[in-house]
Amino acid sequence: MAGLLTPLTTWRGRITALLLVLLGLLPWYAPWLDAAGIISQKFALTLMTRVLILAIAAVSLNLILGYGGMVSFGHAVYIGLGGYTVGIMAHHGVQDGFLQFPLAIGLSALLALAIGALSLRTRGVYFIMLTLAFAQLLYYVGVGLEAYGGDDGLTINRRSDFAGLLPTRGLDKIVAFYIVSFVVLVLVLWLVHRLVNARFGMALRGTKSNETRMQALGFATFHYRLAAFVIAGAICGLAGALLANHTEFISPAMMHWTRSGDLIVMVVLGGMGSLFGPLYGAIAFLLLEEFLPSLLRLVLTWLHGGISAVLGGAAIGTLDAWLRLAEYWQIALGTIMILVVLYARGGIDSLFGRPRHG
Amino acid sequence: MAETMLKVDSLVKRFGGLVATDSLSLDVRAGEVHALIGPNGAGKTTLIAQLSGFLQPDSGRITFDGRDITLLPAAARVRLGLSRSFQITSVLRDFTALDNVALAEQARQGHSFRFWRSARADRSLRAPGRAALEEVGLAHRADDPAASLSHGEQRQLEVAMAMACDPRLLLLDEPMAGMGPEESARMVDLLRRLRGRRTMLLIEHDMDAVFALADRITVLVYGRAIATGTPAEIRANEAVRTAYLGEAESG
Amino acid sequence: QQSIKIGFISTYSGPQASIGQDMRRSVELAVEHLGGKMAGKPIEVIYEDDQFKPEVGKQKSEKLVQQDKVNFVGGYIWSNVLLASLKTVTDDGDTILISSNAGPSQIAGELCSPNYFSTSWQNDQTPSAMGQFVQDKGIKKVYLISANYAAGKDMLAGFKRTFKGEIVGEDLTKWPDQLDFSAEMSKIRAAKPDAVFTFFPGAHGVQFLSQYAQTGLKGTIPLYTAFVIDALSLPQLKDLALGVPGAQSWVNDLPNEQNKKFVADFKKKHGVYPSFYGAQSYDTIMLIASAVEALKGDLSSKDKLRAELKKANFKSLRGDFKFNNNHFPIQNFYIQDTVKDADGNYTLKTVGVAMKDAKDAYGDKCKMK
Amino acid sequence: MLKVSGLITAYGESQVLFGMAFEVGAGEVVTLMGRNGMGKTTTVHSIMGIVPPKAGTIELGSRDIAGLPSHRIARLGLGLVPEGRQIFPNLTVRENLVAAAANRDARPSPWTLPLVYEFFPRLAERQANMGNQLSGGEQQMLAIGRALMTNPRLLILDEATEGLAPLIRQEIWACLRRLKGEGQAILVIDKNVGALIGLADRHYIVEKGRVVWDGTSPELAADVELQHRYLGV
Amino acid sequence: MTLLIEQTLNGIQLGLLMFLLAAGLTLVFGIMDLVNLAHGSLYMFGAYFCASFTAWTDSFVIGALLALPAALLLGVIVEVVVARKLYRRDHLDHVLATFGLILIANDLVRLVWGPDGRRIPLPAWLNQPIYLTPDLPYPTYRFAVIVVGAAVALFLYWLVTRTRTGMWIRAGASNRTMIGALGINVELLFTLVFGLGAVLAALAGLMAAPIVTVSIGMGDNILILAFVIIVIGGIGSIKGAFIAAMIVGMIDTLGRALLPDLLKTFLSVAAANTAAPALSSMMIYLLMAGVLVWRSTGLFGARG
Ligand SMILES: Nc1ncnc2c1ncn2[C@@H]1O[C@H](COP(=O)(O)OP(=O)(O)OP(=O)(O)O)[C@@H](O)[C@H]1O
Ligand SMILES: Nc1ncnc2c1ncn2[C@@H]1O[C@H](COP(=O)(O)OP(=O)(O)OP(=O)(O)O)[C@@H](O)[C@H]1O
Ligand SMILES: [Mg+2]
Ligand SMILES: [Mg+2]
Repeated sequence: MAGLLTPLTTWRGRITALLLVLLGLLPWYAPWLDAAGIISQKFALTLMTRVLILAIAAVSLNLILGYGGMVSFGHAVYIGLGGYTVGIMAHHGVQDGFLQFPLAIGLSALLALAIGALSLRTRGVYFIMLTLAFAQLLYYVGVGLEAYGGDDGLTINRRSDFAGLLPTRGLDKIVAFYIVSFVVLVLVLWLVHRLVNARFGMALRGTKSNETRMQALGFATFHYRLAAFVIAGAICGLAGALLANHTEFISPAMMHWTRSGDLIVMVVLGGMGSLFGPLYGAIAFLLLEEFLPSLLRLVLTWLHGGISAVLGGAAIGTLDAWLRLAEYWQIALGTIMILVVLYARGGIDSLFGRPRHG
Repeated sequence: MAETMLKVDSLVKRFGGLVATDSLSLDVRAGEVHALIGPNGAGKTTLIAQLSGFLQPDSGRITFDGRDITLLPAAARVRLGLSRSFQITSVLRDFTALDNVALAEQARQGHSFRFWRSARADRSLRAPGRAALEEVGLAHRADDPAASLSHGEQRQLEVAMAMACDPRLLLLDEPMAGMGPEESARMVDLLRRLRGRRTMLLIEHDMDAVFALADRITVLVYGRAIATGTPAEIRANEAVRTAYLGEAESG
Repeated sequence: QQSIKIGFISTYSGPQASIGQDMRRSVELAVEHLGGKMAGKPIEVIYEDDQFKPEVGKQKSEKLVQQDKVNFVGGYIWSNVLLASLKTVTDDGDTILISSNAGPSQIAGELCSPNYFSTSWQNDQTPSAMGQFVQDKGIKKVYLISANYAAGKDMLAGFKRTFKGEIVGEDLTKWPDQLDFSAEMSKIRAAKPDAVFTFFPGAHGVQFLSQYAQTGLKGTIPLYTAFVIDALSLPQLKDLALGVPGAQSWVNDLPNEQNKKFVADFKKKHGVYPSFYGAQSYDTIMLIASAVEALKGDLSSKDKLRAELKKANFKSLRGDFKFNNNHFPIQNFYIQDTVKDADGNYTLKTVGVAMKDAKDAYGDKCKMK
Repeated sequence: MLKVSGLITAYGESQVLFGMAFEVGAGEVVTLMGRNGMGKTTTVHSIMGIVPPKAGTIELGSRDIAGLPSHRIARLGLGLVPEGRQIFPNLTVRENLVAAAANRDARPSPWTLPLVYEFFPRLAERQANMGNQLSGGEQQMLAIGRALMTNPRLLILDEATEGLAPLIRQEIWACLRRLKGEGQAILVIDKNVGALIGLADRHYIVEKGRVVWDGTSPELAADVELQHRYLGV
Repeated sequence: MTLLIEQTLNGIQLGLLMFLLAAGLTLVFGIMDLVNLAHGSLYMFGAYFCASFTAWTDSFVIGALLALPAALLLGVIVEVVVARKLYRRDHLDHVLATFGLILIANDLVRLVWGPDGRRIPLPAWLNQPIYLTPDLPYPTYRFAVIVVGAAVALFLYWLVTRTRTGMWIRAGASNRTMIGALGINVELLFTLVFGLGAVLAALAGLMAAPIVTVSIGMGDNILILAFVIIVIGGIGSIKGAFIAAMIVGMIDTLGRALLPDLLKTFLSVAAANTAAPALSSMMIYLLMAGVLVWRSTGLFGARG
């Protein structure tokens, strides 16, 4: 694991370490949060499980987008494929996770191989749109799968079974699944870290920087790009398998282009080409989506109180009318995104200080 | 006479109506410095692009070490020992100067499907990289991002990368362009030292350098070789003077 | 003093927000009519936005159940959002879910749950009612056109269940981004049917009807609809809706007392007519109220609560109804038509009963008795 | 005409110019010389407003132009042949030239498209080619032609002969001589010291962001030691 | 036979409608090189402006004419506040920032106009069908779309390829520094071009509005379609976008018209009925994938 954390001597390293510790220990201090009335234990864990799983998907996207310069606008398709693999197997009574997961990963890798082989001939926006096109094709296949619910989706009755190791009911199930997701995330981060700093990663990043030059140096750039594309697809398929288990439900919406868009937003928001950027991005994006309205309501209540104390209550309308404004929280979310782009170049990650070059 | 390393046989490349390479034939012998000169737009860079695999010729054959490489992709040619530098600087701008040459070294060693060991900590890449920078006089900028180098320094890096591939045949497209007089002199010096160890196909408009280095010179005009010969022969060639050299420059 | 907590999930943002707004207004009105209390306990409604996305709906359901620990979750416009959320609420949470709109066949059948109730209908029923009506009119040749997604296909299946004449053509259009229906309109014209049956919810219905008129089909070939014309689309459709019948289990002019009060109060407060989405949401609250009152506010026994709910012992805006074994209503379906009211606003009017005390077709697949 | 003094410029944290100062008189040809990376291009960029200076004055005529946006500076009559060509790759040769055309001082005999084509016949032949489909030398010709098309009061050439064939290079020196004869002020950066000595009036040698020597052509020509120390020739 | 003629006309009309949608995007993305996801939002604003002005003046034509300057103003504001800081940035920064703009735009519209959609009623003279032959009526308004679409195509082509302004826009997109150093005020130029892009987006929105109705988020799905079109045509090529729009319009229409019957010739009726709509949804993506796999820079594109 050494080397995963940027040295603890920098602020950046310390913040990252703190974040990982906080995430890792959540199951143990969640009851305390619950008791303090901050957030219920179950909800905190379910919500953060989702965050962790999507962070895995974002990390995988970052491998090709941040390090390889390949902007896949169809990355959610692997979430979908991973999810459908688990869902369809479960639907036919195959619950064994040791079958489901490798198959989900393998199929995703295969799909990535096919999509990559066709798309990687193109560059820039053409590549973006081609990956989108393939994802949309799969999406419509999902919509057409009437046997598995079409676009209504399919409920998964039982989660993947890992030789009975994971609890299947109640709080234990939630806690266990959180821990599994966290461990997978850490392993994936470690894998990506090794990968991008190894020779393979240097070749990949060089290809992003200047492909022609890399060819002139003797790198068969297509192969590196394709290999990265397949690895990313496989990891994302794993995230899909986890997500299907988490939501116990699959539907084509998992691979809709807007989901691919969300993944891109997470990566860019967090910081592309930085190991932990996508994690920050996923946390920020998903938690903002969840808590921004409540936060706004708090702020509005506070503002209303303050202003009405000064101007008199009647002048500014009822608190209720003000609180309705919180329904328009996406204005705030949009504004935050724009501010991050304009003033935090390099995403959230850059707020903690830029890493040394590379 | 030394054996032929690179053989070009009636190569043709058209861009629309323009024939950029016009049934060109050319030999480069092992160990020689072969200069390619000619007016702007004569098709020198286009030839290099075809030799190195970045452009497909319309017809003709390229043989390297007796092997037909006409259809081989660019990267594969480098692995056979044929590498190029670019006239229009092409470096990895977000990498440091050292990373740039270390990547060249990595490519030379092969083995880039290594997924685990850190490449930046790999001495077998860094040390030869530093040496390459040293050679072109860029060691003091090893840890600066390539984008922040001045134009001339980027030109030096450009050449360093081509050399770090350790090719048997080096295709140099105006290596001296953009370098100051002192740096140019240093480069001439370097190339002179490499002479004999490496075969070189050198494109250059700096005639002092060409006449100082070349064993043989081919003159290209409108995609055709109008003359090939020793520096003395070329200097004396009337057609070459009117098409390309003009009156001798001072300085 | 403990409050009765109700979570209400609907779409409050994006293109479909007008439905959510209508539902929310109706819930607020119901709470108002109850004086803000059930069995003396204050009512607390927590509204959550599903953003028209299944995963978000599911996450919000989790929040309501796990974080807010609500007693009931109501709402749900969309089948896929409901299906995604179902287990979280009814199994994991052991909480009561009352759908105010969506009614996918899976939940009426094999996925039925003691914790699940519906104050709306099962998806097939409304088009079946329309199919019956068209059949009864003696129409022979019908062209079907609908949106290509699960509910859209259900609609056509439902129609075909009761309509026995000839289907001369059937189109499922790209969903949700079809720009233009001219290719389909040309096919309809060429097929020369006696009537067209269509299903397009929301903005797409408006789009379909206006193109139907622009191409000159309106007035030539009669059009029958499900979920195209309602109080939400009427202000946009206006005269386009005249002469285009639809089917529904609730129409704003149903002649019972509670409905008159609901419609009048709603109109007074918001200046527009409520839609069936609103009426079903109102019923959701009233159903809850009936059970809570019967238990005197003591919700500790889930079994008792379910038993009380099952009785449907409340004054529905549709008049009284009973629950089928799968907890879907057994109710009438009406045919509605568009008229102008006294103020010149367009509104809907009941013109006939298509089916009486209709039961959905999936009850036998449900293991509950 | 152009008077630069005390110029200080930095890229982010790293300072490159340390009090750069020089002058170009009306109708004068002046050079900046020095080894790679000494700050010649940065000086030009500061003058053009591309990299605004941190301190110092740049007077054009009697006006301080330091800190103005670059299009305003260009309109005051500065024409630039930038280092590394910088032609527009997605415009044809003809469009590259036409887009730049201007005659802000209403000169009686301005550079026009036909004149540029006459000067560089090669460009006329390639006029429908996209900028990125030109050979390096052709691009360089285009960059020079483009600057001429703006009919500047002061022409700035930053390594304008890089990659040009000897014959063309000679023609360019001849052209500059002719322009000088017509009273055009020119600032040149180039590595062909010999040619520059024949052409320019005065020279400045730049070392680490400041001027370390200045003098006339004969003075420079005479001082072999100086040439060797700073220019490596 | 009449059916085929009619469907061909439908295809042309749909193609031109799609070209209108793509036109502004070709300018802003294809030529200025700014990925503006909020293009769809400007399209939506155009439609809402037009709906309000039409309701206010009781005339669709006047409403439309008023909506265009309003859109210009909006475009200029967006450019000055956000877009101008993005030109020198990565495409992905554009994506994130303009995605933020979409979120803001949708909620802003809901705040101002409420969640209900609008329908723009056409004046009577545009609303009736014209009879091309006694049994072939065709909506008059569709002809208006065809005329406006063709006019926009010609105008853009002229502006971009024939004028100096067009050259500056293209030059500025590839090298802002250098175009500034030639004495051109890129900042102002780009503000105006962005404004023009907004006007084109709004024009598309208000032209489409009577056909597709006005609603929140109406621009979001269209956006993908518009990108598909300019990518098939080749980025930066107006000719390409126009031809791609026509091809897509044609294939989409004819596909929807003929596919079910075609499939029935070798599939069972039931299978054909399920396969046809699925296939027709995929059609444009299949087309795009096919084109790009065959030619990696679209039909007429030069750069990636
Ligand atoms: N964009 C940049 N960012 C950071 N540093 C830069 C940048 N551009 C140039 N420099 C640095 O500024 C110094 C001066 O560069 P400049 O380009 O002015 O040199 P020059 O004298 O023109 O050299 P050359 O003859 O090589 O063109 C160099 O050390 C270079 O590394
Ligand atoms: N992609 C292309 N499309 C069309 N014409 C091209 C293309 N690439 C090069 N050309 C033309 O081919 C000719 C040969 O170009 P090339 O770059 O080989 O010349 P060169 O001999 O290297 O010249 P220089 O000394 O100026 O670098 C030029 O006239 C150029 O305009
Ligand atoms: Mg060349
Ligand atoms: Mg320089």
